[in-house]
Amino acid sequence: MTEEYEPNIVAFLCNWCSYAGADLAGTSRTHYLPNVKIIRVMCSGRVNPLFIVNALQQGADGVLISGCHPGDCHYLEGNFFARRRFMLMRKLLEHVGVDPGRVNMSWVSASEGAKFKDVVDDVVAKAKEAGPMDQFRRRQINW
Amino acid sequence: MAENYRPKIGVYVCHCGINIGSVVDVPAVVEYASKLPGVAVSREYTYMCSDPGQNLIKEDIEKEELNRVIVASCSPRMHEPTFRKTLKEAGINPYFLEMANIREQCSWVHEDRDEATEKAKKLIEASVAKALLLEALEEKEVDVIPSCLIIGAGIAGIQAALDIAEAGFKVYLVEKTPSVGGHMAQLDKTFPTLDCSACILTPKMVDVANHPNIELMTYSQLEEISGYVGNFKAKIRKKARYVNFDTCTGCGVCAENCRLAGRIPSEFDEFIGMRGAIYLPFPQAVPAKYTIDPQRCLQLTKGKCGKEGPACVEACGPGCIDFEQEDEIVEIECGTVIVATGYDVFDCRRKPEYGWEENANVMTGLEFERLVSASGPTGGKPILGRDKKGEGGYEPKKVAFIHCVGSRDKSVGNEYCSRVCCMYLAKQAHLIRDKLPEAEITVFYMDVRAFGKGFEEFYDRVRREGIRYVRGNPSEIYRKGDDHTMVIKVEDTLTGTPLEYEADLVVLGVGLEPRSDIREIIDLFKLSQSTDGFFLEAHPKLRPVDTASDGVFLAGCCQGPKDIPDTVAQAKGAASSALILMAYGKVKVEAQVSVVNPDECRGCGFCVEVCPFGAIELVDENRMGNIVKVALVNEALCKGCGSCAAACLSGAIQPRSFKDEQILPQIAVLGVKP
Amino acid sequence: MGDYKFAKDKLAEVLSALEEYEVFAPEAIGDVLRFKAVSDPAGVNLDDYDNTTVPPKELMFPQTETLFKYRLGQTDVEPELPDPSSKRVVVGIRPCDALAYTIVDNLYGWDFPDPYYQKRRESTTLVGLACAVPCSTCFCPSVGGAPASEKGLDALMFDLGDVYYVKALTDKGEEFGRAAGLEAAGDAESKAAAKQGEDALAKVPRSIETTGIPEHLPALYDDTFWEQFSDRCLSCGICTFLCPTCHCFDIQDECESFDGRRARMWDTCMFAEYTRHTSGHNPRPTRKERTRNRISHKYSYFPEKFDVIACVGCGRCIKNCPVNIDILDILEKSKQAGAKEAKTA
Amino acid sequence: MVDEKKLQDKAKETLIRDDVRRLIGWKRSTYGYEAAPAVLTDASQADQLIFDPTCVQNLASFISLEEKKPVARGAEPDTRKIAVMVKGCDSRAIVQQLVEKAYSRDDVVVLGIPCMGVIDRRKAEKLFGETAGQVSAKVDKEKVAVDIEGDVKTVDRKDILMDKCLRCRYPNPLVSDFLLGEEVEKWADDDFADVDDFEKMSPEEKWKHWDEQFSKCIRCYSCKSVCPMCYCVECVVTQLKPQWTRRSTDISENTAYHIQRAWHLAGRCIECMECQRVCPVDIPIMTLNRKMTRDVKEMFDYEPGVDPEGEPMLASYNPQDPEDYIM
Repeated sequence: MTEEYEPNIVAFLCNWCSYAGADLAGTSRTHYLPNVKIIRVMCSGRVNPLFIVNALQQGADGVLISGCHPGDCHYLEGNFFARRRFMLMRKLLEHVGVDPGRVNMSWVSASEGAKFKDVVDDVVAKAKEAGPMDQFRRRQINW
Repeated sequence: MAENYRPKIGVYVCHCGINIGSVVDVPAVVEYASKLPGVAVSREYTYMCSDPGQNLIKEDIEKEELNRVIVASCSPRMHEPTFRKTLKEAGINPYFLEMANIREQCSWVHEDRDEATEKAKKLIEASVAKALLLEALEEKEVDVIPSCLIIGAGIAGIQAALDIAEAGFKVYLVEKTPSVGGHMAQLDKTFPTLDCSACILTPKMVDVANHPNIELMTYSQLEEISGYVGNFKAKIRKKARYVNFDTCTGCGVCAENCRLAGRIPSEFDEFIGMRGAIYLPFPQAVPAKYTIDPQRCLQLTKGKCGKEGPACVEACGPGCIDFEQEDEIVEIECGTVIVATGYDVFDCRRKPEYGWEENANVMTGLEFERLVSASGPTGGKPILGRDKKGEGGYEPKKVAFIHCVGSRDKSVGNEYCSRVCCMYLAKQAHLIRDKLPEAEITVFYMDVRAFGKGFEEFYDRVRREGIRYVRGNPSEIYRKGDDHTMVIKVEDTLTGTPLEYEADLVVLGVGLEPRSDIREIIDLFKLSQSTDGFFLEAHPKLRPVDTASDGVFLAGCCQGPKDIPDTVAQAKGAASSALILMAYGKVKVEAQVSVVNPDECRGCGFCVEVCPFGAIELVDENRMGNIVKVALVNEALCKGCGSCAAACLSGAIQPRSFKDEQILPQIAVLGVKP
Repeated sequence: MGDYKFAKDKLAEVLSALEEYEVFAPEAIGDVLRFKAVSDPAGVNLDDYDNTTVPPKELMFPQTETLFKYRLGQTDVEPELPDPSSKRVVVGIRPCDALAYTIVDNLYGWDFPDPYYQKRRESTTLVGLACAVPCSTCFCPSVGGAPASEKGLDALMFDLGDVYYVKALTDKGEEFGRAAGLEAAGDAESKAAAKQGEDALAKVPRSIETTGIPEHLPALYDDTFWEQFSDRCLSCGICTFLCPTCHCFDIQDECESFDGRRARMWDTCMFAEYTRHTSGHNPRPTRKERTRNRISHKYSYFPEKFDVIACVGCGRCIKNCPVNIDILDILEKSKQAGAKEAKTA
Repeated sequence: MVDEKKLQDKAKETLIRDDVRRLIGWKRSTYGYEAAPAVLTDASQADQLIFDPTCVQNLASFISLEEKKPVARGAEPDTRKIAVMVKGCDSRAIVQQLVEKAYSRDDVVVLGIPCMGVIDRRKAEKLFGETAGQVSAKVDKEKVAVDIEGDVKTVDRKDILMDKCLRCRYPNPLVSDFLLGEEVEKWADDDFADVDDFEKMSPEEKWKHWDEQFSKCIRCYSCKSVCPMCYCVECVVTQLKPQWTRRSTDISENTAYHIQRAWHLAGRCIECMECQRVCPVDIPIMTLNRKMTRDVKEMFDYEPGVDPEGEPMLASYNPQDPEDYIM
């Protein structure tokens, strides 16, 4: 059943490191899986952890937050807050029974296009393993 | 404005030559976009960023009365400014632009045409969802007050002050101690050129005192700073010297007559020399004005000095002594700030195994500088163990230098290399060889880092002067018996042999540390510290003199250990950064800043705690006659990172263009499977 | 109308026989009971059951229901009305909750007959279960009910130890008896049931004399009287959501990019946003006005309009209130306050 | 044990003060195993105040529940203090509210009461059945004596006290202006065994559990209404722009609501357990809060509601925070 299933991942990338890293993956024509769709935010510290919950609720099978490496934040500390929030939200979702493989965070700098590809592949693989997220997906309005 | 009403969106899909079009089915994407809610126009073009491409948008804005534009092309990091300008030129707010990155994050990274096309559709749909909720933002500029406040008048502060003053701008140079000069004034010679430190520094010290554009405030401290880039307000406390600054001639008769003359350890001499309660820190001090130490002066502490009253008052010809003098608070306004507060040397009491506190012949590198300085307590003669009258003493026969004391040492919490110790110890070994050609000199090191211009050559020269380098980090230094022989326990790690080396002078190559009172400056400016405790620069590579607070720059060792040329270079960098702002006279304020809904704010201050720029404060708000605290964003300080929004529990604070209500629809679109 | 009976251990068989109906019965999750569509008749247990935590009003007036769906760019909508031909039977509903329907009927059949509610009502047969032992917070006799009240029911069952005695009250009740294939009951069962009803009535622990309350409550409108209760109110929705007669709803649109639905969901006058205007002004700004509204609506406004008190004495609001706001206590004290008010006026 | 007379006298004395607006204490309820909160404005009402193991409610919640009414033009707002009685656990709410600047220390008079535990209504009803009568109780070492309309029943305290009391680390108030009664000795500790046990379940089992629990939720919001830490002007849960959680009740929205609630209490929950107590449909809400409490302690060495000078947990960080799951 899961062989046919292509997970859908929503990613939140900080403008200065990870979004630039993803751009670099593009400029260096590094091919990766199309499952990950990116939302640009200015800083990983902007990512309200409830975005993760909301994405899972709206139908994403996995979520990725990516920011600058610790100490490299364009806004100095944003990623430190993001890290704390992420670690805790991951635990909370795990407690509710959400497969932790759906909840991901990475440090990708502007020079790590190759790492971004690896992260994407990894996140997609984990979401594949977890299967479709159907636990508390919002009911679609079907005609 | 009408553009806030019913959205009319234009979607422009770029082929980027063949860069997008060869992978993404552009016509299919255009067709899909045309049916999305709010979309009035959906078009494709070979190069959207070209003039004809931009004109296409402009024409549509005019003819179709578009009020939102989506460009699906390359990364917004590339062409967002371009298209913002296009919108502006066409007469709509530049923040009604949203870009969908279908090149870097789609056509260039995917091969399958169908998959890439589907993803491009989704990305554009998400952009449309966000565009429906975009708001017009205002780009503001604020004036920059043409003056600079410099904190700290060591070589960094002095150099920055001179550069800015020379460029014609006002400088307020604030120094905590009674004289400018800082640590550099204490040094004897500088490595590797062996220039006399005082000889190259003192002319600059005199220059800052005399420069018409520099207002020098020594023996003063910054108390309060408010405002933002271009418009700071500072309160400076000028501490009472108890000596009339204007009339003091610096003759020194008062100090000669002080009852405590020669009885108080001198800070400048690292406490190995003495001064009186009224003193000039060192002969070349600038300004050459005497200061009474309020903690030591008998008259000030006990209210009584001898039977006849204070001798200094008696001795002073112009009658400058004034025990009634009080601190003075000076308020100034400035557009820029340079922090050049320098460093402290490592406090050897935190390494008790080296016996520094108990043994006078175990000294820090800085103490050694004073010992061998011609202006030092021994007149430059390396004599130890003199009595109170300055008599007796001995010349050391065996001298040991120890590297990395308080640096590269996790046990004291300093993992970093202090960058100057290798070379200053080599210099000091050379100096002692010069003064005591017969002495046995040994240097204990972990590594020798001679990375600078002329460093390796100098190190090589020193080694050839009969100075032995032993690789090993001493575990213990203790006194042997009653005389002044010290035993250094160390393992020669090159041969693996444990040694007990004896010396009658041990110099500890102490490292550089953040000022012990660095916290005060951090709190004043909301600066951050890097893990080593020094001030954190805005970017380690590309913005090494900037801080997270706009208009506040760093110079010298307060940002991290460095030698004199690096300090001067950074000071000049900081000066030019400050000058850029002041010369242009205006500064752009970020438009995508956070905004608070005061009706929803509960005043918990989480956002205040999280903001790295100190841009948020809690202010009183009148809620139907009740006074409550709510957050307020200073738009000149906010950088729009949005950390506040993620910390806010009620969503009362939101970064413009990245509000929850703008991001959630994006999630909704991207979450749903194609 | 016929009298029927069946052995208690045949309950599952009886329920299974109701093929043409969708059967609802109380279902327990831990200690919490709620009426649910029966999937496994063998799992239904009507013993040791006082009443459901959530009242069966949700069977007629679901907490969330879609009114209609729409699609961007299309002008027509698709109403989602319940199918009136689908027959439903609620087995084991308590008399108080059945009485509640008759009260709420007034509202939903008033100026604008509500098809969603009414179609469900029409298609549902209510088979009650008389209370042998009232709960600690019951006061149904004070507000027109009784442990064995027949009001609003199509049939009423009595638990007589080994058998259930079923008294058909309406045609729908008869139809239920036939469909379930019940055997006829005798005089003995009927008498035992009547006796049980009388005994239970005597055991109802609490009561209130309601005469005059609808009239004197309006006089207390601005009185500080309410504050002694509202000061400890949490402004939560327990009392109203769990009330079988509370019938307020909110209507919201839920949309995705192209599709949307208009849905209604339970609302409560105890929430601050219930009366908040778009301007931000709130005519019921504090818990005082909200507490006053809840009590006054039940005991004054509703009777004024429909001549019936909108309370069935089920005691859920008392039992579940985390801060002991006791409607009987309020009403009792309102009498004293009302008397004082009258005197000063 | 607290002498009720002394408690009432202190309340009178406090209510007489010119700078005190109201006092929040407990009084005997009209029926059942739980007392009722009493909000008093006049010293003459103080005689109804009580303290015994039926006084379950965390009265710190009522400080922020009081609406700030519009002040007539030209009039001054009433800025007199609120006096509030708190047990040990409740006092942590006061501490955390101070950390979050809900009010300043001068705005409240805290009457602290050392506590030996309070009754769990659900446990009591299991043991003795529901009652329409009035109940009082007393803790005596290992035993609790429950007086139901004169009928006294004695049981082991572990069988009747709330779970939070069985692992109570703070029986004495951490903040108080006046302490009513002698300090008591802490007699339990918290090893978070309940969290460990829950974690032994597989993700599927966990979700099965929550699916069942959250499906019950009727979104009456009593859990957030009663929470002493939930005092936003308007909760994100009920906001319409943006609408994080839809108001419709289904497993999706209910789950989102409960995660949101637990998240907003992460590093803030002071474990008074009121949310779980008030839940009409018995959702084990504390299981989520307890998980957060344990992890916050383990990962960030943080405990909310103990240090009024402390920083809020999610508005601070340590550069050395764990990041084992970050790629």
